[in-house]
Amino acid sequence: MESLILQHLLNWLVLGSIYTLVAIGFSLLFGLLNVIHFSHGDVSMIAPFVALGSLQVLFGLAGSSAGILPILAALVIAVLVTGLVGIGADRLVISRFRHSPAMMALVATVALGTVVRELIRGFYPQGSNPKSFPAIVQGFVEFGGLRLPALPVLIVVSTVAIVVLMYLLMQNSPIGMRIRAVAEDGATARLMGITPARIFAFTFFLASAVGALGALFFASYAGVVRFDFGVQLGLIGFSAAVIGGLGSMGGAILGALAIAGIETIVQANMADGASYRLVFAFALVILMLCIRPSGLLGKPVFEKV
Amino acid sequence: MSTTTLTHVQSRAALPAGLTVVATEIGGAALLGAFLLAEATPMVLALLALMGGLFAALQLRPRIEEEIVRAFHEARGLATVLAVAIVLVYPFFLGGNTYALHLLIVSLLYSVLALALNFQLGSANIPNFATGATYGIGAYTSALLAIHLGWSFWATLPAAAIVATLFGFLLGIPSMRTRDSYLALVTIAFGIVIHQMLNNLSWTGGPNGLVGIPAPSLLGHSFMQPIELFGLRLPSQANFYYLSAALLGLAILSAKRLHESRVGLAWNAIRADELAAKCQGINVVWYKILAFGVDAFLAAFAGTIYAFYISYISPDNFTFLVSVTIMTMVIVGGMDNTLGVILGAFLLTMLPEKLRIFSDYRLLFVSVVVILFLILRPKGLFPQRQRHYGSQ
Amino acid sequence: MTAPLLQLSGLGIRFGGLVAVDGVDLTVAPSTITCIIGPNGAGKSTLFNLVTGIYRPTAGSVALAGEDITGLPAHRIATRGIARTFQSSRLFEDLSILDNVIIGMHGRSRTGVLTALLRPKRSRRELGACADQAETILRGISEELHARRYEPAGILPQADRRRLEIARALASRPRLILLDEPSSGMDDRDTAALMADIRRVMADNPGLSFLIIEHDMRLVAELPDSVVVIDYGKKIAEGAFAEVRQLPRVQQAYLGQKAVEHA
Amino acid sequence: MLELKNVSTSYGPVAMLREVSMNIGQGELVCLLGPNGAGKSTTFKALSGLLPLDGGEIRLMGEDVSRLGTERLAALGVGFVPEGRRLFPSLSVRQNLRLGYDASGCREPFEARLEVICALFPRVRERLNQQANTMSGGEQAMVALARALIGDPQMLIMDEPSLGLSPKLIDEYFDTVSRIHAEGKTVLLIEQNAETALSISDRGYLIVRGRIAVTGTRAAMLQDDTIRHMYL
Amino acid sequence: APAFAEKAKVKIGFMGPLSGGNAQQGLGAKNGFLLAIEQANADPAGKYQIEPVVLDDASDPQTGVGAAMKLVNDPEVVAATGHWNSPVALATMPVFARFQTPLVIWGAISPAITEQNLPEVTRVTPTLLTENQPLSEWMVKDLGAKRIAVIADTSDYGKSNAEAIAEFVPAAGGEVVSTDLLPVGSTDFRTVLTSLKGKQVDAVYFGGVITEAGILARQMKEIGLDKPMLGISGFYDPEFIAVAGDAAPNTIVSYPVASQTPKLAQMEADYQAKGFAEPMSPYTKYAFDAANIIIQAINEVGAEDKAKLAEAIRAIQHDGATGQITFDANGQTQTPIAIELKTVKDGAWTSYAKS
Ligand SMILES: Nc1ncnc2c1ncn2[C@@H]1O[C@H](COP(=O)(O)OP(=O)(O)OP(=O)(O)O)[C@@H](O)[C@H]1O
Ligand SMILES: Nc1ncnc2c1ncn2[C@@H]1O[C@H](COP(=O)(O)OP(=O)(O)OP(=O)(O)O)[C@@H](O)[C@H]1O
Ligand SMILES: CC(C)C[C@H](N)C(=O)O
Ligand SMILES: [Mg+2]
Ligand SMILES: [Mg+2]
Repeated sequence: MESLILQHLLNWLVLGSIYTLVAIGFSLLFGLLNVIHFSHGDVSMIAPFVALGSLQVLFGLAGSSAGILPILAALVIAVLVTGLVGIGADRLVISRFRHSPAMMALVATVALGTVVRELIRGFYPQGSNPKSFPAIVQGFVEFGGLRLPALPVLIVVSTVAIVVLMYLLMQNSPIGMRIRAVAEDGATARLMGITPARIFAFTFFLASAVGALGALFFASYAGVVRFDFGVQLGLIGFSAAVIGGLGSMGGAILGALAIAGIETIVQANMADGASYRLVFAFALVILMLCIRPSGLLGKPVFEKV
Repeated sequence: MSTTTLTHVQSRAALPAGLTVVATEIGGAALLGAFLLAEATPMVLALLALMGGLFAALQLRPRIEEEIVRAFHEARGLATVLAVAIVLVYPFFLGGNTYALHLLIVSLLYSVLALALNFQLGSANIPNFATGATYGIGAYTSALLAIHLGWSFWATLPAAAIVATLFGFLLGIPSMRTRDSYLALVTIAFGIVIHQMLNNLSWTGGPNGLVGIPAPSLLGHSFMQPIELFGLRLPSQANFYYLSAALLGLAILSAKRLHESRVGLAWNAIRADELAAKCQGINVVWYKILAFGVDAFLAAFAGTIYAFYISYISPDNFTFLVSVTIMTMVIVGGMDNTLGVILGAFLLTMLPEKLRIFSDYRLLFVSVVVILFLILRPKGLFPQRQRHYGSQ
Repeated sequence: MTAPLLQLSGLGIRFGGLVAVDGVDLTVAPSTITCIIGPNGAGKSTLFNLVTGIYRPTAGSVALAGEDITGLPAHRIATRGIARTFQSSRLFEDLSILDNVIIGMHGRSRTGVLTALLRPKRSRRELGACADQAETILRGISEELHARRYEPAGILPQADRRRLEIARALASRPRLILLDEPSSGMDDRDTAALMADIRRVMADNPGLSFLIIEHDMRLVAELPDSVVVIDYGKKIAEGAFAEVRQLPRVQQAYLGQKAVEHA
Repeated sequence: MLELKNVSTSYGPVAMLREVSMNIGQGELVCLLGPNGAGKSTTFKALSGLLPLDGGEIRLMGEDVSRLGTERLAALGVGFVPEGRRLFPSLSVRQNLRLGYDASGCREPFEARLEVICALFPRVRERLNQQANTMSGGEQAMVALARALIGDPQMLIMDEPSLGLSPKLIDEYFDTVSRIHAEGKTVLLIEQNAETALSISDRGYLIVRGRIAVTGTRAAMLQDDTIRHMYL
Repeated sequence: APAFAEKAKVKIGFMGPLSGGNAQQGLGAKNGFLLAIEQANADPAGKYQIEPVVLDDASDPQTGVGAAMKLVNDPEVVAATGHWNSPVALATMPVFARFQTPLVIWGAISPAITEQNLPEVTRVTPTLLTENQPLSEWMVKDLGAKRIAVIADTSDYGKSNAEAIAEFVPAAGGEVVSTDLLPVGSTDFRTVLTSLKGKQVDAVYFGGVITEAGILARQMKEIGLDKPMLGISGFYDPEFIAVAGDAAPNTIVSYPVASQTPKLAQMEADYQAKGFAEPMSPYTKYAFDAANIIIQAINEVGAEDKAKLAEAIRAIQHDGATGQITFDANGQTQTPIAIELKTVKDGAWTSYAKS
């Protein structure tokens, strides 16, 4: 019985980590840079395909039978490529809506999401079929007497690492406030010697790269990836970021854990809870936002007149 | 007498207003007809190109738009009469093409939905991704009433509207405190919850939805029957065409009346600057909730008609994607501009059908076109316009 | 005797550690102009925000013509007859200049959804009437604004933005108008015009009072019946400018040497 | 130091600046006066490269900066105070100053400069961690100037910096400016408040409807009729 | 060739998901449909020159209705085959009924479809009932799995399967220990599976499709729930093996044997020969038969009178890839189908032999 609880716990943490990685992207773009990028989930989901592709091209390996080194290489490539795609998405589409109402960017990126998905479906070999995705690591790890499956541990640990890195990057370097500055007043930012274009590129790369990791973990944990998996992942990541409070890293994590938590609990303890998984997850979203209108850790913006 | 006079009316016209109006409306109708009936790929492409050209012209020569708007303003009466006339006789020109009629009906219903959303997104800049849901609530309410309680279509209309409106207000409540992206998410979540419920509950028919919704009838004439008019015969879809057209007429009227009233102004004020609006004595919370109510009310009508027209509904008719589509229509068309919104609705209903020529890549092309529209015409096909007064 | 138009007693608010406004008592009689002066950050604008319901006071009360309006929501207070302008002007940028003024009349027009939908004539008549009044008000403030009335408010230069804000405030036929640094960003000619406007409006609307935050000494010297000096959230002086400016406390806190010589 | 040659700009179709030429020598304090809508801020935008030139050129320290791009100017040692302060609203005062500091290639450590600035504006020291947009109007004006000064720039370009300051602060403010000027810094001061502005300037320009109407030394300007009946 | 010149020209429609999440099913079926028509056109005996009309329904009822309308509006279209998603089929059926145009369902298997018994509508796929009953019998009796855990998706397909099992398993003397329905597109079954570990189940029945099935199989292995995973043709598909990887062998599905006909072998051969972009899907043969049934019918009674055509289809005796096809009173195929059990060995589906 106790091992059941342990497995539930671990599963919760893994889902939480994956959601966190996607949520962080939203939080960066949305909270700091103040651009709505609804295709973030789909863009991130490019990564697993790039990884599979490069595995085949570079190493002529079918995904499942690949060794650790090729896989690592593939992951790195995937993350970088996805980051660049993120920049591309901004340059090509999102940047056109800097000065137009927020909802325009939102709608445009929803369409962009479809474009990304349909491109994979139509032009990746057998793109409409699910692709099995290799587990990044197999086997188990001993942990103070506990014997835990390696992959989940890897996911959780590396997520923690990434979060810490991001935190340091945002706190102990002026980049965070530069992003804010650009978002709030591009012209004045330029007077302060900041080049908005660079900031945008940087932020989009970062967000997409981190999202890519999330997607890769997602694919690896599910063992499968399909061109349209980005939709739900994106939606959940977005929700996590928002209920956590946009622009707050800690918030993103809390939000992610909250959503993953309710999913796990509902499925584990409720008769036909599974079918109501999404209902509960999003009811939670509504509830949270009614209680804390700008998210758990989001600081309410003061309007001084 | 009113001290206000339309400054630009005096500016002498290039064409007599009447002529412009007639030309525009007939031309528009003809173009629409051609597009509806076009089957062959080259024809479709040609027409798409033609439209592209027209929009380009609008883009490069703002004068044209000004002229047309001016003309329609001067010859308002004529414009309305002619428009109504065109709508009435239109089916006769489609040569009994039921597919075209079907597209028209769906376009009309989506126009209503888009107008409904426009009250929030366009007028008050409240993002609402639950229009699809309120649309569904309307459809299901009326369908359930008709199937289980044998209510007639006409009885279910108001019932559905009321139920949906209640939901609308309910959804509006969070808008008291949440804003912008946060509010957007609340509505998204609401939409998803509704969709999942429709799919999971058994009394909504689950994923299979509700089968066998009875056809409405009016004065003994069943809407399943073709219309016989002085020797001419219109396919049964015509019934729903006229019904939807009537509804759209209603929606336009409401939109116009609200826009040209204190209420519309209040919404615009909230859109521009909530805090300043408060200080002008505008009860921001109430007006926001109101917007949700109005949206749901209209959406429910559309839902009811759709349900009775297809005679079958399932949760998949009311997904998040539907809401996004509606929002896209409003934005592509032009926020807070009735004509623009309707145009957007027609365009985004027809494009996916017409782009079937790209078979598997349909979705891809539709999305690309949408993005292009947004980029090339960032204020929408027809941007919002300033009100003018004293021209009653 | 009749209740004063505006009565603040012990009004105060704190932001975290900072007491921005601290137990201010203030009385404004009908048909008077009162200027509020004080160092930057003294709490003047915050005082306005308390009166107009943008902030909820943490102490004290606000009464308008005897009725307690403490902590009412902003829109209620506005309809009760207090209009205001903002230190950094807040217009409805994408709406026409005329609409900006008409919206100012929201509080005293009635049309609701049902009326608008079911009795369009009535609703349009009401709005038409508002439009006419709005035009008159605009004309009164500035012919040039009136000429541009169908242009979006967003493209106006500073001075005109302030004028428009004042017009919008007037539109609600308020009993009391609060102006936050109306002359800032105006050149001398505009400032003179502004004062003339205010005087004229006073004449046209008996009973109307102004409460004005200003840093421009020429205006403060000429316009108001009385001056209130605020420093660190407290009222430190009140009276005619001629007297107030002699107070050493005021001089060292606010005026400084040169200003005293000039004014 | 700074030179404008027949600079013309426009907002879309409407021409704004017409052949404006100005010249600010090393270490000079020059003020640019003009009624509302005359084109003062437009000149500022042109100088800072925020508004593309239709014609003419701008030379800073001898080199042509007309198309250099705003981002670079700061590093060349120019401090800007834009119209209406334009602080970054959601950032703290300290962060705003930090951005100003980073912009300048200033060698002194940040904390040291911060000391200098806080000595100039005590209120800023009190409020280093307050969110900028909750500062009072005047406080924001101080922060804006502080943000421009903290990088110890060679030249200051300020658009109506005294807007919304209390009389006392205005005096202190102008004292500060002339002190900075005395330290040999070059200053272009765009002002509404002609009298005070001229009183500390070496020379002045009067711009009207996008054209330089009058220019000359302080004395000359104070004598000039246009100015006299426009301001004094 | 001049030979075709005299043949009258008619159109036959195909509808299915060609874009979006279910495209792989639709594309496979589309190819089966095209193959049939190509062969018919090549056949000199055929009376008609047939032009295929292929339309996407995107698994979306509204798009489906659009497609249906397009077809029925075209006077040259004599009949159509369509749909993999039951909700889409249910939405388009009224349209075909209203326009008296025959519709043969190739992939949507919800019982609700034929229950309505519209004269125009027939179906060549067995409903999930026909597949689930024998499977349940076998599970309980032969495999000896008394305690069954049911997992399915919340699509009508999943739900109908769950209901069918809930009916047949107890009837066979077994017990349904738990039922978990997950939204289509779920990728994490661990929570559900973990809870199952507590309940000593003998087997897991999955009523869903390929992707989810593959994921489920993997995660069962990972969680260490080494019980057989059973199901029906919904995930009897090579893709499943690709997805499930080394967890695949643990799987047993019931599958209509009727399909082991020479015709099927022939079709598969032709399919490969044709070199379509997409691989065959389990629904390819149904679309193939659906098309051939329509073709046979028009060759028998002509294409002029659609009502007559509908009757002809109902009365058809077709020797197809899925066997001898005849329709029951409701237009449901009654091809006798004994269930054959399939399992995965060395990366391929093979007949299950009890060891
Ligand atoms: N929302 C807030 N949070 C924290 N501090 C605030 C807030 N609003 C105002 N303050 C502080 O309260 C004090 C008073 O601000 P206020 O704007 O009233 O000053 P003011 O008298 O208007 O000054 P000025 O003449 O420069 O506009 C200032 O120190 C300001 O920083
Ligand atoms: N972005 C813009 N688009 C169009 N016109 C503009 C824009 N910005 C300013 N203008 C116009 O250009 C003219 C000059 O503006 P500018 O801001 O330079 O005047 P100014 O001298 O700074 O006046 P002030 O003393 O009020 O600041 C004004 O008439 C203004 O309306
Ligand atoms: C869910 C899928 C298996 C679709 C299935 N063929 C149906 O009838 O709906
Ligand atoms: Mg203030
Ligand atoms: Mg200026």
